[in-house]
Amino acid sequence: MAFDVQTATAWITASEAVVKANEARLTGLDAAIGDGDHGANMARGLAAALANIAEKEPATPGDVLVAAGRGIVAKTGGASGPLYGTAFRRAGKALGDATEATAEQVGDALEAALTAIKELGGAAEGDKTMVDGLAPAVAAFRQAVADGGDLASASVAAADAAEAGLAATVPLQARKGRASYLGARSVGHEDPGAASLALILRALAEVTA
Amino acid sequence: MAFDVQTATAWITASEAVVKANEARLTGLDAAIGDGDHGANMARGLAAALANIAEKEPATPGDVLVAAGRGIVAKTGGASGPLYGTAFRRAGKALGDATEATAEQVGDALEAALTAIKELGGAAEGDKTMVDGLAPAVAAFRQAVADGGDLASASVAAADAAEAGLAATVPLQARKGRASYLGARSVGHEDPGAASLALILRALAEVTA
Amino acid sequence: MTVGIVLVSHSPAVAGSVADLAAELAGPSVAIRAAGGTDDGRFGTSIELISAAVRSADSGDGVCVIMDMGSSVLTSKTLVEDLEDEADAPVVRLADAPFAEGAVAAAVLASTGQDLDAVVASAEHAWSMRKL
Amino acid sequence: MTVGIVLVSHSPAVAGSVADLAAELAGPSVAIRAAGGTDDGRFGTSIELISAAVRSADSGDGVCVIMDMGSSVLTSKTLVEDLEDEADAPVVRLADAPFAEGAVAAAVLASTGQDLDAVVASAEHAWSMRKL
Ligand SMILES: Nc1ncnc2c1ncn2[C@@H]1O[C@H](COP(=O)(O)OP(=O)(O)O)[C@@H](O)[C@H]1O
Ligand SMILES: Nc1ncnc2c1ncn2[C@@H]1O[C@H](COP(=O)(O)OP(=O)(O)O)[C@@H](O)[C@H]1O
Ligand SMILES: [Mg+2]
Ligand SMILES: [Mg+2]
Ligand SMILES: [Mg+2]
Ligand SMILES: [Mg+2]
Repeated sequence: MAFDVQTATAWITASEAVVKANEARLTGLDAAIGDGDHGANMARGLAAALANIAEKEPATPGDVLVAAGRGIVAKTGGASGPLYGTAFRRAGKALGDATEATAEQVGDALEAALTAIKELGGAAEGDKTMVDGLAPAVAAFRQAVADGGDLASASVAAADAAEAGLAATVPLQARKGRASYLGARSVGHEDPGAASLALILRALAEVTA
Repeated sequence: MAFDVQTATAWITASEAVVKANEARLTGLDAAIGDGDHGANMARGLAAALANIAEKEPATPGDVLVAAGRGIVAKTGGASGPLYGTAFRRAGKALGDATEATAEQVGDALEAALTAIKELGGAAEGDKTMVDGLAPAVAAFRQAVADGGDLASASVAAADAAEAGLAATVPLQARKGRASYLGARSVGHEDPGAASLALILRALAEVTA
Repeated sequence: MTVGIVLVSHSPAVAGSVADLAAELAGPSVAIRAAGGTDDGRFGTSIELISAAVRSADSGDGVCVIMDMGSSVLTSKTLVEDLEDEADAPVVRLADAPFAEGAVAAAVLASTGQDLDAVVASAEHAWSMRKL
Repeated sequence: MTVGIVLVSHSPAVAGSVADLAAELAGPSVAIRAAGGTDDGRFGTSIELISAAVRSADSGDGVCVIMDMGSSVLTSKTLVEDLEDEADAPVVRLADAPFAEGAVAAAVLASTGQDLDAVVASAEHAWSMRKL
């Protein structure tokens, strides 16, 4: 299976659904170490992503991701908005005008998303942010492709790695974003952005299965 | 003539009157290089000084100045409030429990006022503040007393020096208070606090004449 | 242990809105009080409003005062001097800090139960924060 | 020449009240616009509100944007990237500055007719201001 307009759209649709289903959990994580709005922010941003895709009727999977990113940037309201929004836009641009992106191209797009988030937010791995989910996920995706895996198996590897990355944020002390004000008190909780990232990559694994 | 309760009270009364009569001018100076409230601030503070003196019925000239200072601190509302208020309170305390302060004691009290303003506000001479009026006034007052002058002539010398100090603030660039944000644009205007200071010392010369 | 926070601004609206912003992040355990403007609601400063805010913010663990500029700073310094002469006055420390950033940092740290020294230090540390 | 100022805060009330405070000192010659909160008035940031504020503040001499923290900074950076792709976009510079102190310094300096570089520099210089 290739990553085409249908698959890309299904990914955003599934992401919106799973974030909505987990809205209260994401909000609870953010209430513990931030300001308690991550669930609402992500639900709002992904709903706007879907609305923008429906309006633009993009002709390539790259344009689907760019349209999603614009909707997310416009409506999320929190730090996750410009971060995820820029990530999706850069990922979409990395796909160029391919109508059926290969697993390798999707790997490049995920890498572009990671670079975008790091550049914009300045976070490194270990700072207890969504980067701690995405960085190992990108590495796992590319490794799976290098080992001969297809889009489906590489996406499962990425989702697994993101969930492991999320678990690994628990003992970390936040060094970026609101949670960093808490100092040592941010230790002992999952990072909300790493949690939403794991949901979104699991959605990718499901729509490519 | 000595500086007693009547003289001290007359000084604050005359200060309130002259500031009130010059309220628009002080406000205009502050509008040019600050926020345009110095006239209203000083009128309010000195009215509160008079009210507090009337309420406390102080028994010494020192206590008159302390009561005036407390009223000024409580009600002025601008930076001039804590500065003048602390200055009057320290001047009053410097007079101790003398019932008839000598010219020399009044010189010490003015010196205490200057020290208080410099300590609290951190301004030095040349920073375009009330210090540029008070510093030369204190020096002139003490010089007049050292030369054998009485309270009346020393007060005239102080008022003259304060007015010269005010004129000398025109070419200065502000380095303290709101006017300092203007940078070079504060040049070419009298400092409002130095202007009110000159009025208050002229009032001292008049009530001791 | 919860240190109280008092925000002193020339503007009633700035003090109040920054207090609300800090409270959003710090949660309800921290007493954050605004002392903005004059006692009749104009731009400026009132020593009586600051004094009332300090007494209201204190729960026995001390109060960190954060000021915006000019008269806010000078009036807060004058209040600290006045409190020195008062028996059983609350323990008050002035933080030399950027107003909004210092307020958020101090309030969040106070919510973690740190003491007055640590809360003041966190506000003052906000000068070395960079944004870009 | 008058540079415009845009204040981006997580809180609508903080952006608006700091804009009013800065305007009080800078006078009416400077366009100071607030972009606080989300487009539906919650705590947070809206790229559309910032974009509208920038366009409203610009009179052809450029706009200095001052942000409080977190999403305000990230969203403003994203807007600057977007404007790079737009023909005839206003010239926008982000100032790395303490929010309230930088806003006052930038607004007062803009009122003296200085250019965008000088206005941004004065906001950023506010990090080295001390209060006590
Ligand atoms: N500078 C940053 N770099 C990377 N990720 C960040 C950064 N700042 C915040 N985040 C991520 O965003 C999440 C919070 O998002 P959200 O609650 O929606 O925004 P806000 O913090 O503005 O309320 C955090 O859990 C973290 O994963
Ligand atoms: N740090 C300071 N040290 C000495 N004098 C100062 C200082 N700050 C302000 N002033 C004086 O106060 C005057 C302004 O007073 P006012 O307008 O009543 O207060 P505000 O500046 O708070 O509106 C200035 O003209 C200056 O003389
Ligand atoms: Mg949040
Ligand atoms: Mg938020
Ligand atoms: Mg003034
Ligand atoms: Mg004022």
